[in-house]
Amino acid sequence: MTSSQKTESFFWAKTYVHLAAGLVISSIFLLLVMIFIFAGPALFDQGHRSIFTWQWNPYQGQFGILPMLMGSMILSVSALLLALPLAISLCSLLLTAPRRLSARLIHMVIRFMTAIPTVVYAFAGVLLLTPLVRFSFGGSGLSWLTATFVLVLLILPTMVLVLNSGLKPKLDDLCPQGLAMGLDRLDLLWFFVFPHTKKTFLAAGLLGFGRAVGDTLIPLMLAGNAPQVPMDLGQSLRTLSAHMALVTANEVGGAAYSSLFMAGALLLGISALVSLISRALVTS
Amino acid sequence: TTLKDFQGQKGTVNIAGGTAHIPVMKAAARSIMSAEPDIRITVTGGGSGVGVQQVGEGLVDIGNTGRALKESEIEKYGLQSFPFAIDGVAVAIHPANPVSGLTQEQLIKIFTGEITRWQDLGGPDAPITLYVREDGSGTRETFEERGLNKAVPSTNSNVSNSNGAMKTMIAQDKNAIGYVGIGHLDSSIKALPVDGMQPTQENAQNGSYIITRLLYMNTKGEPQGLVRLFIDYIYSKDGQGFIAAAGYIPKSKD
Amino acid sequence: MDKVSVYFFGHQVLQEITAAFQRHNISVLIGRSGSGKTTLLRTINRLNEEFAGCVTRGQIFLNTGQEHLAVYPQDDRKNTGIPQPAPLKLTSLRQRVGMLFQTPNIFPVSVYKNIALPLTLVSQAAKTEIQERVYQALQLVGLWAEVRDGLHKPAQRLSGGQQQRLCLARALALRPDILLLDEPTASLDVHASRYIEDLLTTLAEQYTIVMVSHSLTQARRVGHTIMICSQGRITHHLDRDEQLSTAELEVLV
Amino acid sequence: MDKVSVYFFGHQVLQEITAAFQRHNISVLIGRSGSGKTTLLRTINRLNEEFAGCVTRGQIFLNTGQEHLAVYPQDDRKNTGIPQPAPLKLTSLRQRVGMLFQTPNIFPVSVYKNIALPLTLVSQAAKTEIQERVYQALQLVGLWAEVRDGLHKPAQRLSGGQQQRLCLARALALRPDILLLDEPTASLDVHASRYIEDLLTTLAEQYTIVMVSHSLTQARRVGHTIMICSQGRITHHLDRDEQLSTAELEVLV
Amino acid sequence: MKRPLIFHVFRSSMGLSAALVLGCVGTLFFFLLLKGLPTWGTELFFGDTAPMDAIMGKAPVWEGIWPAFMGTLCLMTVTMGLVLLPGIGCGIFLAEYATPLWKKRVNTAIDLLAGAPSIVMGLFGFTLILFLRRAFFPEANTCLFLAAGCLSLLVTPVLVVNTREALEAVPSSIKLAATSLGLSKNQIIFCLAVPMAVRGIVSGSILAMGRCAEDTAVIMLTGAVANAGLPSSLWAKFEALPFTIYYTMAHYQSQEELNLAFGAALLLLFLATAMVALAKLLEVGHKLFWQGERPSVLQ
Ligand SMILES: Nc1ncnc2c1ncn2[C@@H]1O[C@H](COP(=O)(O)OP(=O)(O)OP(=O)(O)O)[C@@H](O)[C@H]1O
Ligand SMILES: Nc1ncnc2c1ncn2[C@@H]1O[C@H](COP(=O)(O)OP(=O)(O)OP(=O)(O)O)[C@@H](O)[C@H]1O
Ligand SMILES: [Mg+2]
Ligand SMILES: [Mg+2]
Ligand SMILES: O=P([O-])([O-])[O-]
Repeated sequence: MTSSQKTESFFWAKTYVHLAAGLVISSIFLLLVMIFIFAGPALFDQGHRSIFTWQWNPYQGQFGILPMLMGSMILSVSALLLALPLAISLCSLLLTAPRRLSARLIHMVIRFMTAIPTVVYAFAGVLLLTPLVRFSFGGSGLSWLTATFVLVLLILPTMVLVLNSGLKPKLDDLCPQGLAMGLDRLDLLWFFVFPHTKKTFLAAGLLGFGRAVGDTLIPLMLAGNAPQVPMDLGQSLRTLSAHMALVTANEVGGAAYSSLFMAGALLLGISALVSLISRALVTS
Repeated sequence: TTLKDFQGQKGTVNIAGGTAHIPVMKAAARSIMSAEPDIRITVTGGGSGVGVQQVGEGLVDIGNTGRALKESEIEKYGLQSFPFAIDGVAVAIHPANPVSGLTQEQLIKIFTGEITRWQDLGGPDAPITLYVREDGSGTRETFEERGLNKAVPSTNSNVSNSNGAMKTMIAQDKNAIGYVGIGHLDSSIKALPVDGMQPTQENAQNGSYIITRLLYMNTKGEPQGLVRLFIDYIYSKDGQGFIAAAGYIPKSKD
Repeated sequence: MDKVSVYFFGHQVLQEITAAFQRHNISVLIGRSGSGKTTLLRTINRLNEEFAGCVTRGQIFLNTGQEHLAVYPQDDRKNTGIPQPAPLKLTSLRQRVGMLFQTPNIFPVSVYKNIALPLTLVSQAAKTEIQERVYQALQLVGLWAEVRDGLHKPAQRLSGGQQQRLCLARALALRPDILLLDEPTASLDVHASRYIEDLLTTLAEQYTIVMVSHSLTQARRVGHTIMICSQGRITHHLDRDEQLSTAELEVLV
Repeated sequence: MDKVSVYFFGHQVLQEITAAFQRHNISVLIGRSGSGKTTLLRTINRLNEEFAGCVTRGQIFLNTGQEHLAVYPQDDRKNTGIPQPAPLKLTSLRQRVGMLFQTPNIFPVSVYKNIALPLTLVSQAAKTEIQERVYQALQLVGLWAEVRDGLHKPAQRLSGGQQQRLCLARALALRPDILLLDEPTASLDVHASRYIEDLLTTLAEQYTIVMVSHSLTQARRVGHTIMICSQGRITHHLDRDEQLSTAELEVLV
Repeated sequence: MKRPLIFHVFRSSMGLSAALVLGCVGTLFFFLLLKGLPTWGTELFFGDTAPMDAIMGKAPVWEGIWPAFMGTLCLMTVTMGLVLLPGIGCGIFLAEYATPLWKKRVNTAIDLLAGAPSIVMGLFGFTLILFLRRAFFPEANTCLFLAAGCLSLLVTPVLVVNTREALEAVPSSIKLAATSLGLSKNQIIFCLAVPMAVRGIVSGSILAMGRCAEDTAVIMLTGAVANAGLPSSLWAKFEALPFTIYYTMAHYQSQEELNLAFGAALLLLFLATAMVALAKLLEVGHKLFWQGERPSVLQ
């Protein structure tokens, strides 16, 4: 093989890499453009003004998706509020007892949890959790509460892993010296690591929120899907994602159909915002 | 039409839509595909709305609806309807619930959220949980049109997206009230007479039970080839057997 | 120190080392890389246990002047009937044994807090007393003049040499009995090393110091005793009066 | 080397250094940390350019005996009309100038491939010739006896000293004209350093060697010329016959 | 020992939350195992069709999850076929060729894509097909290929990020050493860096496959149906395990049908777990091989 031949083969390799990048970028671009083009009519068409209202009742010509937006927000926020402290204390356990069997077991379980498909969570939730919630709180069992619980399980492993990878290097840095002074790992974590890793917490939180807001099957199968703003944890709610799964059942082009795209665009907007903020946080 | 007519045929028929139709469609597909392995028939649900939308857009060959097509839908897509069975929509509650009948007025008040407790209806001291079907469902449209006289149900109701899901939820929830196609009734739920009308297929057929609807297959334009054969097969003797087995009353082709 | 062996993942790193470090003396460990010097230091404050796959055998006793204490809990299986001193609690052991690492390892807080925070956590001292002890420690290591204006600035802004001294001050503020120093001058230039060496010579009057060094000349300058490690054993043990020239030491190593 | 200045992010690290390194000589650079020794070495094979924010001014010429070559492309703006030698292509420059880093920097492949892989990629040599050259290089650095049985085992299993010599062998296999060594013995113990020092003295007969050292005694032992760097300048330039004692050097540094 | 009360509360909450999570996941797992395992058998997979006939595709399977299983496998294969080359290529581009500006742009785009909910991706596929039908190909329909295409968009970030990280983990000192030997940039990338990163890339691909296997929302809108038999072509509708679970849950009429969902859920769980375990194993092997480290298999 001569030198020029070698350069030639690398030329192709290099071209391939650039083509691949181009392909990926253009498909992302296409995706964004298409969603927003189809959401456009919903935004600008006078006839579809009612999309940003609080009533969803297609038979009455009411196509408000604000209850779904609310539903998405309160469901993800409540899941997050529950998951974050759990994630922090689980992660602390992993970090402070790194060689204890229990910690290893938990680490393994967390890994395993990342592999559980959301549809399996939802399936088991319907069969296990709904009767329990119905029994203790009354109602249908399909509610804000039920969906929140299962969502917590869904987003927990990601959050723990993000926290772990963010906090571990910092703790490891402090460990030998800190331990040599007679402090234990939790002291180090609490007094020296936590005060300096607000960004890691925020990043983990945002990531969890993003996953919670985007998930479809769990709210669809567990939240009851009533297009209302729930007044208590036992009531049913509908998220944007579940709304999208339910409303594909409409003729193409109608107001309900464009509300579908509006919901898609909103979801995409929320998740874009979340990922941009967390990116800005991580890089700054 | 019999299975013989499918001999030597090959190709695909895609079917989607109303969930009440699924048992019939599956049974027909199964019998055809077992006889002729070269034919593929795919069946899925989604609800009547999906049926209209997908057949209209040409994504499936047959779109099922549990309600008559709207004028606008026929116009927009040029659809053709083939009603093949009669089904009633029955109000259903948990079998342990002692309530044994409702008036239509009560029914409307329940679903619009005016009556919220079972004791107002002579039942136990418990709140009522409402279950409805998703928008676009034929069952829902029939029920609201005939059963509720077009009253708008409360937004507070849980939404299930198939007849099966509805049945499961009611069977599990002591305080539930909802509605399913009569074909889906079994011992796990209790059907309630409305204004004294007993929800049975016979009454639906003879008109003494008024919350009824037809089950339709819809095609875009005149059906051709394999699709035509399939529709004819549903109307055939075999097809009528499947319809009856699913709990509906077969309706002959007019 | 009595027949101390350390294993990492079954590989024996220290081979039944028996040695005594004199009180108020500087003992310098020298030896080739990987001979187990750092590991030996870490047996004294049981820091090896924080690493995966480590097993320690043997016993170490501390003589603080008033007390006679065992570092490792008694091994019940080998109970010989001879009364052994009560073992120390892990955290209080580590408070009595200060350790300085090869690379300065400051906490990402202010200069003041670097010393004060561990002090608050491990001692019952009142706030004013803590402040007192922080200032004392800083003066002792000669850092006071340099940081007095920046006491509440992040400690990361200090230079390498200053950080190393800050770590020393932090260890001293806890009033340990023993100081373990692992190559305290390895990352410093000639002038900074000299300063630390002089400091150590002063400190030796109050503390028992065990240090690791790679520099033979340094070992000769500061060590009261020089111990030469090789493959997990202490092969030679030289007191100040029998010390050899650098070249002779080199041969031994 | 002619008025070479290097800037990192606008900060001038080398200040118009002008120097000559004699052929077949060992020139040793000493100086305090951060004085720019490593940077100076890297100007010779233009490796500074691989770092972000680096700007280099000035020109370096190589005299290989047969040719007179410019390291940096001619600066058009300052074209003085004086004919300058043609600049070298970047990759072939680097093939002519071998560099050894402070820490051994082996590829995570087998011992054999560590040397053979770069050789295949940069030369047109046939397979047998490559094998030949790998063996030669290993023999030259005295590694042959130690690795002959493990030629195809991962190179990470070698000890630090062996890895350092493997890197040297890898550089030598490419037959460079100049060898740049950045503290080649910093991470090695006394014996391994000695071996490398002897090796360098032998190699000096064929190669032009520029090395950085932190050890003044080492500089005195192997250097034909000693240059003292301080704050981006070469402040002193001592030939072997005018060399000073270690203590005097220490003062200068 | 002065520590605020909240510190002590936190200390005791750690064990509690661990117990809670372990309890939940344990219950879920054993519930599925308990209900799912007894259903396993030829009956579950093939219904009343003869297994051999079903496997050979001679006879359609009705009450079994075999077609759904095959559908999921096909979906994974096609998706990986579509996404592997562009995804890995884009990862290499990001790690090695992109200028800082492009790096920032592309990373942002990848982040956006990673955040996009899968239902939105499904909607995209659905709209795309409607658009194609109207504008170019009247015959286009939702199908295996479309679902695979949308899924590949969904998993692209996983692949790109893993490739990028595997390459960035190649120590810069090694690249510098290679540079000093006179190797060109392309030579360093393709002869040194990529081979070093290959296991990281492979484990990223396996994780991506796991995501393909589990996603429901995308395929729901792009061609998965309840009854289709074995996947017949790229352009036909298909069955898939996650959709089967969802669909059965919504439509089951009898305990037998629900058992189908249990069996499918368990199978899917095993499949996804196997993917993660495999990726972890490769990662460990990778570290052992290249860095000589000894990471804990459990972590
Ligand atoms: N945490 C650990 N896990 C596994 N092996 C270890 C660990 N720490 C040390 N070792 C092994 O123990 C041996 C002695 O290591 P140690 O750090 O005590 O050497 P040292 O004398 O301090 O060397 P140096 O002069 O390079 O610091 C080495 O072979 C090392 O590989
Ligand atoms: N890649 C870089 N980017 C920015 N600044 C650099 C870079 N490399 C070196 N410098 C700066 O250039 C100066 C000289 O560094 P250099 O590495 O040449 O020092 P040195 O003499 O080799 O020191 P040492 O003995 O510690 O190796 C230092 O102040 C350093 O901060
Ligand atoms: Mg050491
Ligand atoms: Mg340097
Ligand atoms: O039959 P439906 O699913 O449309 O009610």
